[in-house]
Amino acid sequence: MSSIQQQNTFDWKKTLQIGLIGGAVGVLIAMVGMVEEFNKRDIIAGTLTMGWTILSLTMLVTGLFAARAAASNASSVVGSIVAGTIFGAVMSILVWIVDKYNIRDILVNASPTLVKHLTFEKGIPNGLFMLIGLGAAVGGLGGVIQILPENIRRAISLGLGIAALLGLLQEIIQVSLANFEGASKAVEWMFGKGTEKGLSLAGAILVFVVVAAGNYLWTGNASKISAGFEKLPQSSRKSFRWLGYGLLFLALIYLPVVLGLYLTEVVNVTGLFILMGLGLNIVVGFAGLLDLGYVAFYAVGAYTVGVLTNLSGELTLNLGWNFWLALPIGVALAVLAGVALGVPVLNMRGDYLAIVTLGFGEIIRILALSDFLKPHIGGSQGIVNIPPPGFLDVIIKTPQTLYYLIVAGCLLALFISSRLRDSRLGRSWKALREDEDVAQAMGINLVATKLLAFATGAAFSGLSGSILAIKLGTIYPHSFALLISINVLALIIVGGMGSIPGVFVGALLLAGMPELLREFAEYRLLIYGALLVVMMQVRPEGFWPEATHKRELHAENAEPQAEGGAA
Amino acid sequence: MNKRLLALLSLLAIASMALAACGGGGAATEAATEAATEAATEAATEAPAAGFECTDAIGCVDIAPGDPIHIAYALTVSGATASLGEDSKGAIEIAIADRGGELVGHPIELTGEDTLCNAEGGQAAGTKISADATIIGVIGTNCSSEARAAMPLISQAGMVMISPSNTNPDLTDPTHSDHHPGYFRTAHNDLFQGRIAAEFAYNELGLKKVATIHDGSPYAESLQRVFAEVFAELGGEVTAQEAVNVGDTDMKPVLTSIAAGAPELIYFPIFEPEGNLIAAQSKEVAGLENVLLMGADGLFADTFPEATGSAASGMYLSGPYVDVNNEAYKAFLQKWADQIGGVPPSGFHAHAYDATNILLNAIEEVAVVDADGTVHIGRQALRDAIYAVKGFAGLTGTLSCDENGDCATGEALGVFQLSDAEVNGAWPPPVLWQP
Amino acid sequence: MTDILTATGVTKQFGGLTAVNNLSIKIPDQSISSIIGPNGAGKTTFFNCVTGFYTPEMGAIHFRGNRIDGLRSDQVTQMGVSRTYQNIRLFSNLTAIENVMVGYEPHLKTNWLDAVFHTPRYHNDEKAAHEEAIKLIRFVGLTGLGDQIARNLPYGAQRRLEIARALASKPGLLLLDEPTAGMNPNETVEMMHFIRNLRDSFGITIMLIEHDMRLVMGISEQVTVLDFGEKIAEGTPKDIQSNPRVIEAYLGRGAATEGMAAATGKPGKPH
Amino acid sequence: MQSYRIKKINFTDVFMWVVGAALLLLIVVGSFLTLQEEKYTAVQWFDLAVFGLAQGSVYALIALGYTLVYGILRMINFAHSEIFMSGAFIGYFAASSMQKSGFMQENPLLGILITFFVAMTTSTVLAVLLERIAYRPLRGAPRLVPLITAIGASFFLQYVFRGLFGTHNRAYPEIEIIKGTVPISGDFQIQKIQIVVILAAALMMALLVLFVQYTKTGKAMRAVSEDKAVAALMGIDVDKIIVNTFALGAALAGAAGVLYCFMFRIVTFYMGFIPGIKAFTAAVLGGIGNPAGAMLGGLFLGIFESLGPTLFLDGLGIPAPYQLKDVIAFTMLVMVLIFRPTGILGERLSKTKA
Repeated sequence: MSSIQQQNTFDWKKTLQIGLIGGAVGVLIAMVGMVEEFNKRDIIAGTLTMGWTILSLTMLVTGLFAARAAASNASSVVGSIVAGTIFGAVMSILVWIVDKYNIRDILVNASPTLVKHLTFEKGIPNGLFMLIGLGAAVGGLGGVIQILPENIRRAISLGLGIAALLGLLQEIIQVSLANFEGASKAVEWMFGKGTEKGLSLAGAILVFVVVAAGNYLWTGNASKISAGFEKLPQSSRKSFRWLGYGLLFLALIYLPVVLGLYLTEVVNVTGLFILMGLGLNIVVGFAGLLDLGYVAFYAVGAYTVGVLTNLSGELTLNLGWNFWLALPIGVALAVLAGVALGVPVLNMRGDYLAIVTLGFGEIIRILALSDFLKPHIGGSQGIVNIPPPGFLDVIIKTPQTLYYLIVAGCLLALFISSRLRDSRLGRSWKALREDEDVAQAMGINLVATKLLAFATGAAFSGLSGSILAIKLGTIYPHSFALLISINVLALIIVGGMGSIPGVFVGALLLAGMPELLREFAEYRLLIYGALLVVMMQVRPEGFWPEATHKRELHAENAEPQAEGGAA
Repeated sequence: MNKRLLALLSLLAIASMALAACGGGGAATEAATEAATEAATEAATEAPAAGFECTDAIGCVDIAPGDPIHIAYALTVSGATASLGEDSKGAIEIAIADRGGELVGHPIELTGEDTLCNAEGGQAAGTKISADATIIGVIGTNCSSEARAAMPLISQAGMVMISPSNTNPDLTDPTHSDHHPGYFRTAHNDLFQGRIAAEFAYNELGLKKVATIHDGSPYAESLQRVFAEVFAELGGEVTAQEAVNVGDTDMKPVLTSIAAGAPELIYFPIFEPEGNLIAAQSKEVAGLENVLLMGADGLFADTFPEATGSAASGMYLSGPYVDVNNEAYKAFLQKWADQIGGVPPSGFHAHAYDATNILLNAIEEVAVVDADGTVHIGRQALRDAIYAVKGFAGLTGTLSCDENGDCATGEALGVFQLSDAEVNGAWPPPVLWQP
Repeated sequence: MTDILTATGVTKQFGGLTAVNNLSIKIPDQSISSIIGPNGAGKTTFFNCVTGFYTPEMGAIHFRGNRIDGLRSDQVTQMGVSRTYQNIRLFSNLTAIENVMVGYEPHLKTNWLDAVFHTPRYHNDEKAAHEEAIKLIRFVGLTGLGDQIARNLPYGAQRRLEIARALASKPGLLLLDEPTAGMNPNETVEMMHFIRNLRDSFGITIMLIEHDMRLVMGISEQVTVLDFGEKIAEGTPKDIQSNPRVIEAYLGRGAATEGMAAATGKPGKPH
Repeated sequence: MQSYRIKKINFTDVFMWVVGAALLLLIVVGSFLTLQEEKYTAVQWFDLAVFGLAQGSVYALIALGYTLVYGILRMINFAHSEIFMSGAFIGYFAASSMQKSGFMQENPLLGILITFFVAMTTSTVLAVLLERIAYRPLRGAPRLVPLITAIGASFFLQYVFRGLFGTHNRAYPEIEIIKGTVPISGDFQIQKIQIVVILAAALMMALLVLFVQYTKTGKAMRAVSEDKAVAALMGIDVDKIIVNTFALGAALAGAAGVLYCFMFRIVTFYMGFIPGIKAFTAAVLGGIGNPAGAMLGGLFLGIFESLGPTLFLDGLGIPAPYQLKDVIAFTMLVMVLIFRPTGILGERLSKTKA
């Protein structure tokens, strides 16, 4: 094959390679049990399960890559179909092997159920042909999507994404909309009936069409709309902004009423992670100090409140303090712990810092668990009977009441961290992150700057832990495992290191979603791990990257803006 | 400035309109919380059918014709402790199937929450369950930490919960804050198991010196504590109460330090794989060559003797015991094999089966059926009915619930001894002693 | 004329290697002086000793009469010494303005509470830092590039931004480490004028390490030559050009590429 | 010029010295009290020390992998613990199938060697794949980026193994020839397996030293760790050397996995985590980037962990001292890093990067 020909057609070797890699990923997804497990959930009732959604998505991406490797549009589609077929073939070989030989002793998920799932319950070989055909079709679809213009492609992927998300969260949406009489009919039409889960087929198509069309039209006109907004005089723009804040505020207040008991609980869990995320964002995102033992401060906050307020009568200290008295002490001790950790690691760089902070987190957890401190902080039996606090006449115990406490905490942390970000301290942290030596040579006092980062981060975490103590009513050392640190780290990385809105995005994705999909908890860390690796390669700045401040051209705005913030 | 003022005013206007829409009066927050907290009770007491007046102190559940009787499970069905949850869940399903899936003319609906064997999971599951006012009763939880976080919510919602495997003494201790009305268990309290293990060691084996090891789990820590207290009470000596961490593999240092006290038996009511490592390495430590080993139900699994090897031979295990010659139990195992396949993966299925039957019986007992088939169940009445259970003949023996919620008597416990047969794959081991 | 910086007998060793050996230098106030020497002569090491990156084993460094060797680099900067780097070390993910504002750090008093509660001190500090940054950005000719992320700026602009950042601390002494490295002859000439303008506008003392002899000879009032960590010559550019030891140091080892003979217009070594 | 140099001593230094001194005092007092009690016999101390030595040898082997990669890439390969686990895991399948077929009983030596071979191959392949897929595209990225990738890869691998092979414990077969003890004198005796582990680890470390010192690849590795750019100019294929380094470290980790499982027998998907952290601690203790330091750090940590809780804490009357084993290990790490930031033997490449 001459090189000229090669330009016109596609690269066989590359296509084969992509198909094989895609197939291997598919096999891995099947063999770790994700297909079987995720098939318990429907995205579109009776039509498409979640397991198949994941597999199809892999096929689609395989097709996309294959199409990208090809030169012309026609060869893109052919290439993607070929790659998809190879994908299907690899999966078929797997199915065939699993069916023929019993390898369950080694690979626990190589079960007859898996074969049944992957062959559409049509048996071998009919099911295998269907599998290969599906691979070709979905791969080809990927190729077609790849050659579409950018804006259509984006509209389609957004439509598919939103439809999948709605299908996934069907139960929750249905439960929360059940409170509204009028909505129930529409809900019934949109979603599966009775015990069915997921969207109805018609509902899925509707969601897809509306979202895709909406996005297409919006991207066409967004610039006009925002330009129109820019044209408005300064003062009315400001009015709009205030109106926005006002609406947001109202939404925050009424959220628990709309969401109901369970979803409020999910929001609360997310809120605790947002609090920790905002803190760790200061340490890792702003100051660039990789802290893997962040959970320690969460533990200090929780244990302080637990020890000071509990009424169990089993510990040496039996104070039974009011929560509102214990809370500041919890935060203060967390800050102290932050400084105590900060001092020894002042001179350590990234890698050493990571291992020492990890060790610090483990030390705190082991001490909490130990028989040595059991008389004082409960050891493995934890601290029980932490009474709920009261605020005015309300006892803060139900998810709805806790919600306001957590929102207040989050708003406080949000306020503090955005104020700090835009100050001398924020600049110093970022300078530290970029180049520690030069930052010091610019006159930045490293000791103070680093300790302030640790202390502020620890304060937020301590606050989060203090709230956790009254939320659970009992605290166990097991709640403060390393995994919490990793979870918080993952969420700020996925959201965007150093980005405050990113913390919210990350927490919704990595704390809220998993809480809603608790039945798949087994795969949580697998997905986190893959997400971290992929993010670092594809989008190291996160989903909502840190914004840069325009300060020169908008110099005249800078002053009033600062004033507005103070109001 | 004028414009900003305008914006603020309009904001205020919107806020007040919203407040008015919500029924006005009081702060927004107050309205919000009230509305939400009352949602549960409201739904429960909503629109009683003609002819029935709910007089129950904490509300009634009304089931219209065709609607299901809704019960829930809160079990740890995923993760490292999944076998415990699956074990209970299977038994619940069998108990429901035994009644043809129906009760007082209504289908039984079972929904479930995964509790992950930690307090956070327990709280999330408890919240989700307590938010659903159609739920009458709950079977769960598996781990005691889950119950501590879930029970306040479930009790508050007026439901009952029967646990097949919570063993922590606090949960049924009326003086303890973790004791809530509406909580029952068919599992034996740790006080029973720790006691029989200690009695077995002191009275049956005639030992005078023992040591214990726990792994930092609340379960093991509490069990070894009871064991040590009872053993000392009986007149024996506890030479050491040591602890290891989950994930440790090197048990020799801790065993060497235990060897210094020269105990005759080591009691380690922990889990795999730390239990395997302790058993295996104990034989290699100078001074412990002939020490007796004793574990508890955490190690009562067919994988344990195989993975431990020859060191497991001769080891004692305390655990839930159901006589395999018991006809009812045989029938149960047969149903398991037919409906679920294989054998139950853990030791608390019989407890879960009994728990479900107690719940279903009580529902049947208190249900008020209208002419049109609508069923009303008083929540307090249901609780009272379960507190009043006496002499219930279950798989785990004759159960009677006391006023604190303890339904098990401790008679369904036994001490087993492993031999070379178990090391080579036989399971379960024969029971050696029963209190 | 008073001396703003005096180094006496400064010695810095790395293991067995003596990077700077018994070096004594006096820098007159508001002068422009250069340190030259072959690669590895200890020029940057000396800068590092002055700015607090290294602590010399022996000797003393005084700045405006205060002893500064052994201080941390931030303390040295607080006292009024500022520097740039041989291989540009900007805060590459911050904007140009933010880079300069970080340089203004020694003059800021805002603490944690000020920042959170936006006290008057915060407003004053921010305003001053911002104004200073805008002023310096304009001074170094980067008007309109202030909101660019530093790493996206062109090479020459990065060099000038680094100088602006160093100036933001309002130093009495500015150390420039190879300011023209990687520049073409035109840019080098521009830089020469710029450095002179800098001294005249701000009235500061400037000390530079340079390889480009045309720049060194054209701008310096005093030149110090180092070789193997030792001072081998000092004086006006004219003295230096005719000093036999200097010629030997450069030519004697065949380092013709950096030789004095090439002083007539060789661009600095490529970066 | 009679002014004095302003001293750098400040509050934080003083604080750290005080903490260090207090801990040292605690250790001395604790040890003194424990020894005075005479609760433990000489034989028991000896057993603890030998056991620590065996454990430490395994740490040292794993630590070498961290140190080699760090020496070249200045990056902590957090996923190294999973490389170790993968070797042990796949080695299990080889060993247990040989046991089932009776091969292991007939040719125990060959069986053990095959187990080693399978484990080391698995680890090597996995490490090379990891380098190719996850790390290579990140050359030149900011330092946090590869570090976070490594943490992600570690969790990903751990849970992939969990998904593939399940959560239950699997046990290596008991091999007769390495069971039992060897008498030394009197009551003193050593487990055969401990001798095997210590000797095998020593042998492999010796081979590594010879490899790095005398082979062409080894020399190239040293050159790359000194200066990548210069090494590339000298015609060394840096990418290839990096792959080789990963492979070498992984092979050692795979071998360590098998040795570890000969000692403890249980294989789980999370078994890599704790030894991984400990080995990393050992590498830092000895001075990361310095192979001799990694070995020393590993042995030191092993013995410290084994003797420490009893020696230091028992006498102080602290209940269940072994629960606090990791607290001792991490505290020691922090102390060493504070007072000797480059480890006991020092980072081999302590070029200051100012």
